[in-house]
Amino acid sequence: MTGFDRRGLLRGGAAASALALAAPALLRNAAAQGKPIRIGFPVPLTGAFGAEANDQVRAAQLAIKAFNEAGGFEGRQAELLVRDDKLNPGEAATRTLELIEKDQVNFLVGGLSAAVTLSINNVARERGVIYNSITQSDAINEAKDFGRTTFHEALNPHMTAGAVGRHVFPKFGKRVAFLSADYAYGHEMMRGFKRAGEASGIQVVADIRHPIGASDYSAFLPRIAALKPDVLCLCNFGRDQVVSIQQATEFGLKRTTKLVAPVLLFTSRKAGGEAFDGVIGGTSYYWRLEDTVPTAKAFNDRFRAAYNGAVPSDYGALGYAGVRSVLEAVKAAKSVETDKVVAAMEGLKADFYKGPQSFRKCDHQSIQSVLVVESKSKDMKTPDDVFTIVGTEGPDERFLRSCDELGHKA
Amino acid sequence: MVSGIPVPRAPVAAPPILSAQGLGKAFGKFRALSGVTVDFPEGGITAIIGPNGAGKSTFFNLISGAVPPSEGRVLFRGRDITGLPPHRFARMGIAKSFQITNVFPHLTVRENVRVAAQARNVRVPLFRDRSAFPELTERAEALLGAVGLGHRLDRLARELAHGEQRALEIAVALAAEPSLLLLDEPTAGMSPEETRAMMDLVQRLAETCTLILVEHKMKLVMGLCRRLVVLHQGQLLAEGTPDDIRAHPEVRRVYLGKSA
Amino acid sequence: MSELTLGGFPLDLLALQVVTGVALGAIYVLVGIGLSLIFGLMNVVNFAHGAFFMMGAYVGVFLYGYTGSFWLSLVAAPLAMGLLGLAVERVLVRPLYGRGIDDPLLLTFGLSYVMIEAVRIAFGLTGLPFGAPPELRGAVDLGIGYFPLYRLFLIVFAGIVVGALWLFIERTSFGLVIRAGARDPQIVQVLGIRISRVWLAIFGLGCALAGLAGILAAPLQGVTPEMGIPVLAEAFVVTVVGGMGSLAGAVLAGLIVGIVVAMTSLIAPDMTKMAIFALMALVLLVRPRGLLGRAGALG
Amino acid sequence: MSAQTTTPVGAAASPAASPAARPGAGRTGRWLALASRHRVALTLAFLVVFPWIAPYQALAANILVLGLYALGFNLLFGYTGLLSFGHAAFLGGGAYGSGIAIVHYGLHPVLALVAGTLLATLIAVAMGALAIRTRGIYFAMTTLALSMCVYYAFYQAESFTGGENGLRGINVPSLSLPGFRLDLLNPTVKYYAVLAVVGLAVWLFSRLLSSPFGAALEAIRENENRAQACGYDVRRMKLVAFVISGALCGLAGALQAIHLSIVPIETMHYSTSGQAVMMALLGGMGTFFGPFVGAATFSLLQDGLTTLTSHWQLFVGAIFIAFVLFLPLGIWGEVLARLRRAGW
Repeated sequence: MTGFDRRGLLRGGAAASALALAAPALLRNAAAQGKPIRIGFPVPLTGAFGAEANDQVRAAQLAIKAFNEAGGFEGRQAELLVRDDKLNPGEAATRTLELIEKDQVNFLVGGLSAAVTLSINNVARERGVIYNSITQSDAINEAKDFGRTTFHEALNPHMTAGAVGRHVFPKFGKRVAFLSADYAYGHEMMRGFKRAGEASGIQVVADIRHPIGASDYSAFLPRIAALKPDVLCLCNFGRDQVVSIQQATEFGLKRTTKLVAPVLLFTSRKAGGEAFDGVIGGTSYYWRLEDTVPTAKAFNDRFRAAYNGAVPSDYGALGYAGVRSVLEAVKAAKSVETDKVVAAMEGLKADFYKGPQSFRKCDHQSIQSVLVVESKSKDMKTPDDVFTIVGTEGPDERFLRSCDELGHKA
Repeated sequence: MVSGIPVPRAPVAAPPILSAQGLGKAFGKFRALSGVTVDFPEGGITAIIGPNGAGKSTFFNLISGAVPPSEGRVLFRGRDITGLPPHRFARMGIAKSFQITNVFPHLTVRENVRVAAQARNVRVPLFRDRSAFPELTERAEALLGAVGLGHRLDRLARELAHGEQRALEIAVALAAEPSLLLLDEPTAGMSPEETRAMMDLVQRLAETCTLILVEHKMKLVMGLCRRLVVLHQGQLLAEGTPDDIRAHPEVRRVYLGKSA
Repeated sequence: MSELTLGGFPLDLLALQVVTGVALGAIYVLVGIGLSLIFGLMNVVNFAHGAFFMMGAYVGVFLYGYTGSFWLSLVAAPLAMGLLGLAVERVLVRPLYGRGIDDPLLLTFGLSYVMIEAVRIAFGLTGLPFGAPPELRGAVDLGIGYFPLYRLFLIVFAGIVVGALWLFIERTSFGLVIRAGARDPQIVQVLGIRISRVWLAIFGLGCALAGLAGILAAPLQGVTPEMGIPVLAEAFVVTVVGGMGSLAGAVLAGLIVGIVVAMTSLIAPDMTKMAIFALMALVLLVRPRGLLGRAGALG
Repeated sequence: MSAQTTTPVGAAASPAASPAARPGAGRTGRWLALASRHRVALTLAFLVVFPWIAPYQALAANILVLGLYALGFNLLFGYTGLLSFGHAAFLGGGAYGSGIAIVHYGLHPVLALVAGTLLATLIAVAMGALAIRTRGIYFAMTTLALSMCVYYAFYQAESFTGGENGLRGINVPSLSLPGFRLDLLNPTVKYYAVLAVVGLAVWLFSRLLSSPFGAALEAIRENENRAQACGYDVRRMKLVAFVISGALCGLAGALQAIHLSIVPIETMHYSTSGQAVMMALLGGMGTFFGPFVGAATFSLLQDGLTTLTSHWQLFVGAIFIAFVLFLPLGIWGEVLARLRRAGW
């Protein structure tokens, strides 16, 4: 048994690692021609945002299908590699490594929470892979995390909160209370509101932070109720938003106060039910946009046809747009090489599903319209008719944080 | 201190190895033991006897450091050791065997004693191999031979018969090279043969160290021990030589009277 | 609003905050008692307790959709969870008796996965909206401010349940067995009682209480498959702070935790979640067996 | 065992009451004794070929790191008999320690590993000194509570840790060591670089187990009162074991930070502590190789089922239940028991 000793083991190990070093190079050569264009799509299929993620996948598949039906790119078809990031940044990093190292994806689209998108971005950036984020958080656009391969397809809290604030404050009053989730994303939404409020001269009567993921807000609400503010800005997201709106309603805040959320999700509204009535918020997409925008109508019809008449959610639309942007850029660049596609995305002027949109050069933030919607549970055309579009703010760089502010040197 | 009952004090030759001074223990409102003052001489066997519920086990737990007393002191060779943690008792040379069999069940018989012998070496090196201390293994095997377990070295402790486990426990206790060995009912639950073997072992042990044992069966210890301490209802009833105790009227009344 | 203030807050607000804390505590108490009973008497760490809470809420909300009666849901949810608890004890937990403490822990952990996923399959990922029943909607003026009627109902109802439970434990022969078991499990054996039946009943009772807490909490937040996860952590805190196996301990600790949460929310909101665990660490370090825990049940 | 007659689940409330806590159960045959003597070499041999079996290398490296995490946890749980629910604080402490050293102070990765391990060790000393006073399930709960306090402390220290968003930018594309340079963007090279560190830790761990200290820990697990009566200062030894266990988990965390290039705040959450318990139990507590088996099973199961069904949690849960009911010794524990019975 002593014959099988350390030396033998080392020799074997050395041979093995030599083989391993050679392997990726061999694979890469074989991959060059005729292979499909692979887009990695890490989204939280399981976890609290499973419904949104599933809708994203469905919409993204639609974009892939359309691309392939139109002949693909130089005979190469596109392929979507969906991975479950479980809403966990560690899992997301591992999955991103898998997509890049094993599956050799050309591009990445996806992500839902801020932490997850930062994690995917960090891994992709280091390896020079284009990542088009479809989360509501724009932390990746700040210079610290930004890389030249980083793109942000979705709106950001500054845009949505700003649009909602500009709509709401002149209409409903200047005494404003804030209840914000205590993390970077919540803070950013609050800053967006406050900046929009400066123009209308709002007075902040309360600024309360709650821990993210709190299951009860009753302890914050008596204080706010006692102040009787004109507007209560709920700077939180997802489940936090559903529960805080439900409990604010329970505490009778709606009698004196307009409830406002920076991002009003289609799925949250469905989970929250009647408690959302009258709540105003921002969104990147709502299916009733089809009444005024032809590309929205076309997108909805394709979605309905593919998925039994269902309408796409806001998040679903982002999944579609995220994949579509990358594939359009490939066509424009006539290449899948990173540098060329980056340049093409920077120059992209498109109207996929909601009107014109483009990426800003310095931080690759998508400039697009913001819808302001009000939740309703009466006069609904269909069970999916849950919002009224009460305002639209067109795409305008003025509503973004400046490149300087984000730390990008001009 | 001792509540009114006159106690015949036998002359004590050597200075005591262990003294209890006014020891008492209360569990909530229940006083299991109160005001027991007694000296244990060096050498030989002293037995603590008494009927059920007399407070023998409580007393044992107090003098062995397993339980801190509510009142009173314990002196070892004149030094106050009351309230010291159990491992300090062991390091001073006080070893004990519990009433409920108390070995390391999933270790081998040899390892049981080896690890106990190792404890004497207060410093426990982190990164030297166990095998670097062959003297511990030798000592363990010698002790196991002495208690009659030389043929069981590689069995797991939990696989041994009850009597063997008690013998193992004594070997574990002896591994610490104690000058005082405390045994709590060493023959509890044993068959007559096992009991006889155990009492032989106890007698042999008494040649090398001082023994204090708690025993329920008075007859068993009468012929064996030099001195007896009798507890009754949580108090000291009598102490002295076996002859003194046999002659003691109170003892005869509460103890012998009933069982005889 | 009164002029009196304490630490910069009006006294009225502080008082209202205490009431809020008690309402929060009411849910903690109900979840905590079940966990504590199972824990204290059976030495089973029920990691599926949060899942029973969640499933109770779903059963209640589902039934409400059919019958429109919240009161019926209030009976059906604990009943369903109690029955499920009995089945789980009989089939899954019982084979583990005599093994270490970690086996039932791992088993119930696995069970919680299964229960959560089963609910996702049956009712979808998003959760269902649910509000207080019409007869319990609205707010009441307490003199110190308006307070939601439903939360007042919650306090009263939890009080009644705890009272009934107390009578059951103090005044019935089965309760005597429970009390004896919490103090010294061997006594129960000596009394000649089939202890396995007691354990079965305790497990069922604990799960029923979790289900009841679930349907009571549903109008506060709606229901989602994940709603039991944070509750489990909070219930552990209540159990440990109060002392395992102690009914009074769970009640006391539940109220303390509720009030601590409400007060930190007011004074230092970013510390709210940490406060619970800091409280637990503090109690354990000062009183290693919890506030009203006894030595005995656990070695 | 008298446990049956007192409370249903071992009155001792310690893993010693469980049959799984028996690394040495049964008489060991010749082959197993031989394997046991060469346990480090055999473990490393397996880990060297492992990436060729695993679905992808990033996952293999994850398993390596999680294996070390479970190994460190197992020192306390399987070998000392203390069930902690606070080990995430050490994994996270190591991860944040090395991550912060690289991101904020630009330290060399090797020094960052040391920094991470040190930070985890410090946290372990503080937590251990407090928690060691309690016993049984109360110990588990105290460690859980203390680790959550650590979690929130790191959560709040956003300028250092990134808070909710996690710490990013722990990018170590290459590693310069005296004489050569490793390209860590190559997943294979990265795996073997991690393995080099894990291998060292495994060897140290093995030395520790064979030492008299290891013997004393086993004695404490088997019977705390008896060990104390033998003269062992049980509290102090438990504390030392707690700290060493924390340091090993900290090293695992430091490696994880460099492997994933980020530290999510979830690393410190108590659910991550639960993961250590699960891996140790799955693999076989108190067995040397078990933690790696547990980590591999845990990760591969999740990875495999995730790609098959979005309801993977249903199956993971059911498999856990089946394991507890039918394989209480854990996978590796069961394998060893069978080999032993077969007279190996």
